[in-house]
Amino acid sequence: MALERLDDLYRDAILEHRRNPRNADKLEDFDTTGDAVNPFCGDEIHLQLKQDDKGRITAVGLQGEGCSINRASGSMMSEAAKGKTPTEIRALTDWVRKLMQGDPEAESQLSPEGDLRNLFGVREYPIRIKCALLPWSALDEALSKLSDG
Amino acid sequence: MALERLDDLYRDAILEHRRNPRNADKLEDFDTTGDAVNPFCGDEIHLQLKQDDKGRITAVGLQGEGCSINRASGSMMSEAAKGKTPTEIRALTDWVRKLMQGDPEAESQLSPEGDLRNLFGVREYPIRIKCALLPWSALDEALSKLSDG
Amino acid sequence: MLDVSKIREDFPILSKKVYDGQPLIWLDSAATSQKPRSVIQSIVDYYEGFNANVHRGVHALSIESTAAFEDARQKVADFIGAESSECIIWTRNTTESINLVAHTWAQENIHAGDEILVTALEHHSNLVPWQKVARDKKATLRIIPLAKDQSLDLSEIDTLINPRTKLVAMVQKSNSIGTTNPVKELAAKARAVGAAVLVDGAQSVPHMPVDVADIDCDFLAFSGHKMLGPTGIGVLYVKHDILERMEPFLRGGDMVLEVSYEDASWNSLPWRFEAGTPNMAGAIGMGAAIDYLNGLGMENVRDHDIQLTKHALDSFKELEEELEIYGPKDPALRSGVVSFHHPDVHPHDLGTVLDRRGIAIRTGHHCTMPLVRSLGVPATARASFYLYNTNEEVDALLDGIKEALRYFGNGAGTAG
Amino acid sequence: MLDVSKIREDFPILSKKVYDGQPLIWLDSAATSQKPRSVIQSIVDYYEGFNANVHRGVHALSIESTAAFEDARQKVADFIGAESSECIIWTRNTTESINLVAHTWAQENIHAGDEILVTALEHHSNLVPWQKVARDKKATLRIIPLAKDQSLDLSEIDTLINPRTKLVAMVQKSNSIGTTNPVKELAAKARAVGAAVLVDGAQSVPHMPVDVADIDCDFLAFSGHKMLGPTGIGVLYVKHDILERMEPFLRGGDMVLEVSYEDASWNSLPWRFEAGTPNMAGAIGMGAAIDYLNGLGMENVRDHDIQLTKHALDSFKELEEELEIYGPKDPALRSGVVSFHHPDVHPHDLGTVLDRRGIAIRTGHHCTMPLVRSLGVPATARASFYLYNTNEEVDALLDGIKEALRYFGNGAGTAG
Ligand SMILES: Cc1ncc(COP(=O)(O)O)c(C=O)c1O
Ligand SMILES: Cc1ncc(COP(=O)(O)O)c(C=O)c1O
Repeated sequence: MALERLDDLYRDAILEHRRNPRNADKLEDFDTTGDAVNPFCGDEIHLQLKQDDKGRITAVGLQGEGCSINRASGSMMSEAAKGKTPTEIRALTDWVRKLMQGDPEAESQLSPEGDLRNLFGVREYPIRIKCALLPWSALDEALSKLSDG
Repeated sequence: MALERLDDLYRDAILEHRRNPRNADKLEDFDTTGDAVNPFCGDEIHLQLKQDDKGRITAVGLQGEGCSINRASGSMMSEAAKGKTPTEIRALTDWVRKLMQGDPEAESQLSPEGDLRNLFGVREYPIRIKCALLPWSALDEALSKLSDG
Repeated sequence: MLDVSKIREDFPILSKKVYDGQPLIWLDSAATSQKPRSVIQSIVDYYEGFNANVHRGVHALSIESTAAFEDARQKVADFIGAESSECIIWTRNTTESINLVAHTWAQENIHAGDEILVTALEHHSNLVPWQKVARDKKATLRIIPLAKDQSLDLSEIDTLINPRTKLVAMVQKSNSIGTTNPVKELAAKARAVGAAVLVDGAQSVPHMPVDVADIDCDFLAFSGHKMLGPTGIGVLYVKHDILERMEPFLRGGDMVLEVSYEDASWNSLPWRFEAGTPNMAGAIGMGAAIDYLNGLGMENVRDHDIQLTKHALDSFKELEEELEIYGPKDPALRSGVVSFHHPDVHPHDLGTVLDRRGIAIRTGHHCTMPLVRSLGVPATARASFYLYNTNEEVDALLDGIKEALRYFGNGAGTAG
Repeated sequence: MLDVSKIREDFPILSKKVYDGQPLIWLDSAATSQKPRSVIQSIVDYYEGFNANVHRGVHALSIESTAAFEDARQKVADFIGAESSECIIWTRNTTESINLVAHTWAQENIHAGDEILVTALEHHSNLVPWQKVARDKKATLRIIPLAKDQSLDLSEIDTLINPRTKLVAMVQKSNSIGTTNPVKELAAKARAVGAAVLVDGAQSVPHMPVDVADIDCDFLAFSGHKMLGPTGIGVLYVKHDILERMEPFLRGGDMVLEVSYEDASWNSLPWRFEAGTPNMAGAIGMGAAIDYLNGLGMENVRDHDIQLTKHALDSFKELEEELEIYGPKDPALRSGVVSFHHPDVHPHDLGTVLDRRGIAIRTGHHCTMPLVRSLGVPATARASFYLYNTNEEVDALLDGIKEALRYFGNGAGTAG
């Protein structure tokens, strides 16, 4: 049954995040924002971040339009970013990118990042990797605008 | 032996005309001239015609540069044109063109035109047909410049 | 009527299995068509039997390849009712064909204040080149808008086509939603104001009888790869008396007559427009594709498209309440393509689910971004049909969509 | 050293007989090369196994064809030492590659009073486009002249390359007489005055190791069909920082990022320069051709050319008194091509005689009309060699020439 193999891509966690995206409310009070679009798919991401005085991300707002992969990736990202410093987030982004590119070292570190590990299956669908990475581009942009960025 | 088949193209008459081209001297006294070039081959034809008072061609001068087929065709043409009126020459030109294009009717009339019939073999070499026809283009041009043309 | 099961045997790829044993269901012919064995074989025969550079070669292979190459040109001319094979220029694809007109004819004939008219259905390839011409020449690009059912809204056509109009460039059959435009009627209106007419036949020439004399257009552009032919070969037809007066486009070998270090003069038509070694195998394969299509008959090809489209529209009624299907409802006015959107399943997710079932569709904007935006969706899912598709494949598509709805469909929507 | 008899088995056409049983002797590879089975098979595999439009397809076949297509691009990049596959643009042929530069980079960078420098050896494809740029921009086209042996006369080079020089466009290996030019040295001189460098690699890339980083050129153009690859595929390499700043050439599908009815923005490199559906099968076949060449080693390919050329020049000594052979005498400075003329036999007649013996050579101006004129003959006969040719074939050529001399040679000459 073809759909069984699909479950590798659309893991339960992905479907669950897609149905109940975290941090979807727009922040009215934020320190930086980032946007990313993929005109080929019509996908869009709009992101707001709030920091505490140590620079840690305390709140995330994420809205947009996109497929399940895009939306689940964004939702998982919004959870993972909270409580991290920009430096920690950059390391995380780096790991996600490497994971998508099939870097074996990144794969061996699959455990630490909670739900994010479920994005692993996307690697088998090269065309969907862009979908998974779009929210991370918005995050990059938001961080790059911070003065300590 | 490959050269035997070549004899269909390079008939004795063609080789003979090539060695001893007729009417090769430039006319100083002429009524019309025609030129034709084929830059692809570097071939050139320069033609002069003299008419009598009835319009018949009495003298032909033909110079140029080209391969055996071109030169033999020109030489044969210069002989055939002599004594003919422009109308008769046009009919002849028409026949030669048709012969080259493989027109069966033109083939059935192979006998009348003396040496010209030896051009028949060129039809098997499409790329060389242009060589054979170049002098006839010069002849066309020369006739078209005549007031009774 | 086409004998589709017999036809399918001619296409080696259609017996291919994807993933672990799913038979391939190719519903992406609007992007590119599959190739019958005769086309593939014609390319092999060329390379194994008489590969040689065309024109002016004094040896056997060059004579043979030149004859086959020019013979293919004649087949194209006959296929579209061109007045002569001199009017047929080989290009890489539809896109290059249209760009050729934009770089030559348009440079001489479009001036400040002139208008270029396109339709709201255009593929980027028949839109972006004209944006540049309009900008460079300070001309205005105008758009024939759409009616509610995505057919052309012709209510203002007599204002849109006016004495300032110098070119009407229009797609005959939309690759995005399948609409077939009344190009003959629009061409007549264009003629009446002295405008030239370019028809983008990328989807029409493969799918229905097209006759340039009947349409009375000045330019017709299409691609081999969408009509059973090889990749890398396209056609531009130009009306003879326009072509005679056009400046060359690309310059170099083969398109010249005489060259000195300072200057050059041009070869005769159509070679003047073909610079460098052409895609010989591509042209010969295109000839074989036309032979194949002629063997079936283009009326039959069109009718088969219409029948499949009708079957799809009928079957899709089951999902009527949720599924938005674009384009006119009458299969005679739109065929070969069914483009749709479901609010609960993003087209990409749908595409992936179908793909795993062996069903190849396209998702996205189909190179008609402004059109898809005007539909109010980020992307559509598009199934496109050709002479080898069956009703059963359409049924499999519907099954796949239903499966995807079960998988994703909880009213979660695609909007964030 | 090449194992030529093994190589020949890879080329189906080489066991072909022409006319009644003459084995084909292909001495016309400078016009187009023959194709090994692996290249032909790669095309068949593509059409029978994974033909699909590249980029953005969500289904299995499109993913596979995109991967193969981009993989071929990477092979090209590696083959010529390009810094990245982003610098590799697929075109139809060398001619289109050069025209692309003339239509984009040159439009922005050549101004009134500037100079464009080419050599007297150029193929029409690297001459006629620059004639137009020079005319349009009121720039001057200058020519590096020839020495007596048809190598470049570089005595005035430091005047010819001067601060007004904006582009040096030069052939690396002459298709007409085989001369190999010192492009690296000339590129260094061009760099010193700030001029850009375009190398026409149509004959060099197939026949010798070529490395863009070593030459330090900005543009390199070449064709697939001359290097065992399919027809209809060519390459333009552009140095990355120049390519980034270049405006697009052809416009339409695939080369855009975002399109509205009014405007468009561009896709990233290299796709920005590839409008419309590319020649997928052609690119993949080109990849297979490069695999084949890499398997042999380009040093070995070059050495084989040199060896054959040496053998030809040695053998032809027999006819030394009558036969004029063009180009430098040292096979290290010229290879792969022997171009000659006999006063008693017109090249066309010679070509026909050889053809009947199964020997394919080219006769005419070889798309270098100004060069052949400067030799003072209407045309030359050209035998060109490649990795599948043998000394025995060169001997057969000589026999054929001698036969033609017996047939025609009575001092009748070619001049009228
Ligand atoms: C040196 C040179 N430059 C340019 C070209 C043009 O190549 P193409 O006809 O593939 O565009 C050729 C081939 O004829 C050539 O030999
Ligand atoms: C209507 C239409 N026009 C133009 C094109 C461009 O064709 P190509 O990509 O072959 O240049 C296409 C195909 O995508 C099309 O469907």
